[in-house]
Amino acid sequence: MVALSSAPLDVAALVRDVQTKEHGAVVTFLGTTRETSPDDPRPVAALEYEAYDSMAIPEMEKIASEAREQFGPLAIAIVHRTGRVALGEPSVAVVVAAPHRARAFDACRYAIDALKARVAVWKQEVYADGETAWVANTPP
Amino acid sequence: MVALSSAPLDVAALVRDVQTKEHGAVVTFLGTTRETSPDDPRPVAALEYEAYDSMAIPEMEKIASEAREQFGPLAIAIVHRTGRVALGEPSVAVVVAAPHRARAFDACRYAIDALKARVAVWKQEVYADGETAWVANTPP
Amino acid sequence: MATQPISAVSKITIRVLAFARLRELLGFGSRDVELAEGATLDALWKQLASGNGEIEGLRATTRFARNGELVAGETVLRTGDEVALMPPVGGG
Amino acid sequence: MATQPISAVSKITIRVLAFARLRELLGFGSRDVELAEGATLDALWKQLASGNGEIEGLRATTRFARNGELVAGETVLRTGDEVALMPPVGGG
Repeated sequence: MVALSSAPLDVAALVRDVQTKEHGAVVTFLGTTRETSPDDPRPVAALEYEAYDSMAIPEMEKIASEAREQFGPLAIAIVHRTGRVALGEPSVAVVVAAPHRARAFDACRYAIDALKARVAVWKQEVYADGETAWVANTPP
Repeated sequence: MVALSSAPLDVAALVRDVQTKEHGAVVTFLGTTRETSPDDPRPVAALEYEAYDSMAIPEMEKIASEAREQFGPLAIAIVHRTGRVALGEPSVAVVVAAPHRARAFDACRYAIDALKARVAVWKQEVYADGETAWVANTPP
Repeated sequence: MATQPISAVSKITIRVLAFARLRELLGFGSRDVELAEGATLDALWKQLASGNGEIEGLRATTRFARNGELVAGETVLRTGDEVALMPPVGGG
Repeated sequence: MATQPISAVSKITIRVLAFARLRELLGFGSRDVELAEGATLDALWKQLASGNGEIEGLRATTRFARNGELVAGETVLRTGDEVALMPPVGGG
């Protein structure tokens, strides 16, 4: 399951979605809004995301397929927020359920790395003083 | 925070506990009860855990310290269930919040590997037919 | 006998989407643009960026998509195309 | 003049904890055990396992802890010690 969501992420629901009685391991990555920007000394008050839905969704589906091809059978949910995300709130969730933990860790990490590099989502930092700046991802 | 718990794990509460506005990444591992045993053809109906609390808790604390020493500043919660755990329910949760995702992934994986190898917790598989068997961990 | 208009240039209409900083600088997120038939993405870019040094400076980091697929600047556009002007992504 | 009892063997009392399969086979999770002063963990094990082939067979995979620390079988016990007999762990 992949989605863009303007509402807060329901991580427990995502875990329930991917979990089955054949899956012994569930690994969840949450990217949360940090107060400290890598690019700007001003404290960050919020993030504002915009997405190109009709490219972002197919790319997230593609990443999910690649994870299954590369690591073996697994269930994966990838959801990214759009709009304003408050400090400390998750902006992205990647949840992977797999029979064993190595696969779940590897696939989760693969998916978030790929999402950050490839998915058509843009991030604007909103500073405490009301100013804003667009921030691009750098390779990990 | 480390704990043994006879009650179902409240994963959302653990995430809230470790998350701060300095932490951009939260990685959660959940080990959940599988219907398929690695050792037995019979379907598993539940798991039953017992712990040696006064060794398990200090060892979990030690693993948390090792993760911080090895990977850098981070917040970590490790909670293991005791007693009966139903199919699909988590028996263990490791939640790591860190400034960046590489550290969060590495520390979470380190902690669950160490827990499985070292913490004084024992697992009994309870099969659909009511029979039981103790199951030891094998190296990953 | 009727004369044919020699310089009749057919026009195409495309939909241009702009994101993030490019959306702010261009002043639109979505707009229909008329181009001469045979125009490339590079030509579209030149037309939109012309005279705005800040937009021009973003060319090297901007990627183009046509109808949901990343494509090169020399791609020739067709009427009805949806073109996206995409700064480096920042998801996560 | 009173004679000293030459063969008076002092006794110590320890608490033995048994887990998982060992708990089931021994029939207790926690029990106080009396041993001769100077007795080692290996001696305790022999006393508990004696005559039970299944318990004896578990020696190689059993680890001993004394007062919360893993220790070797030759460790000499003292009165008041808490000793744990631990099969291979299975957490997670």
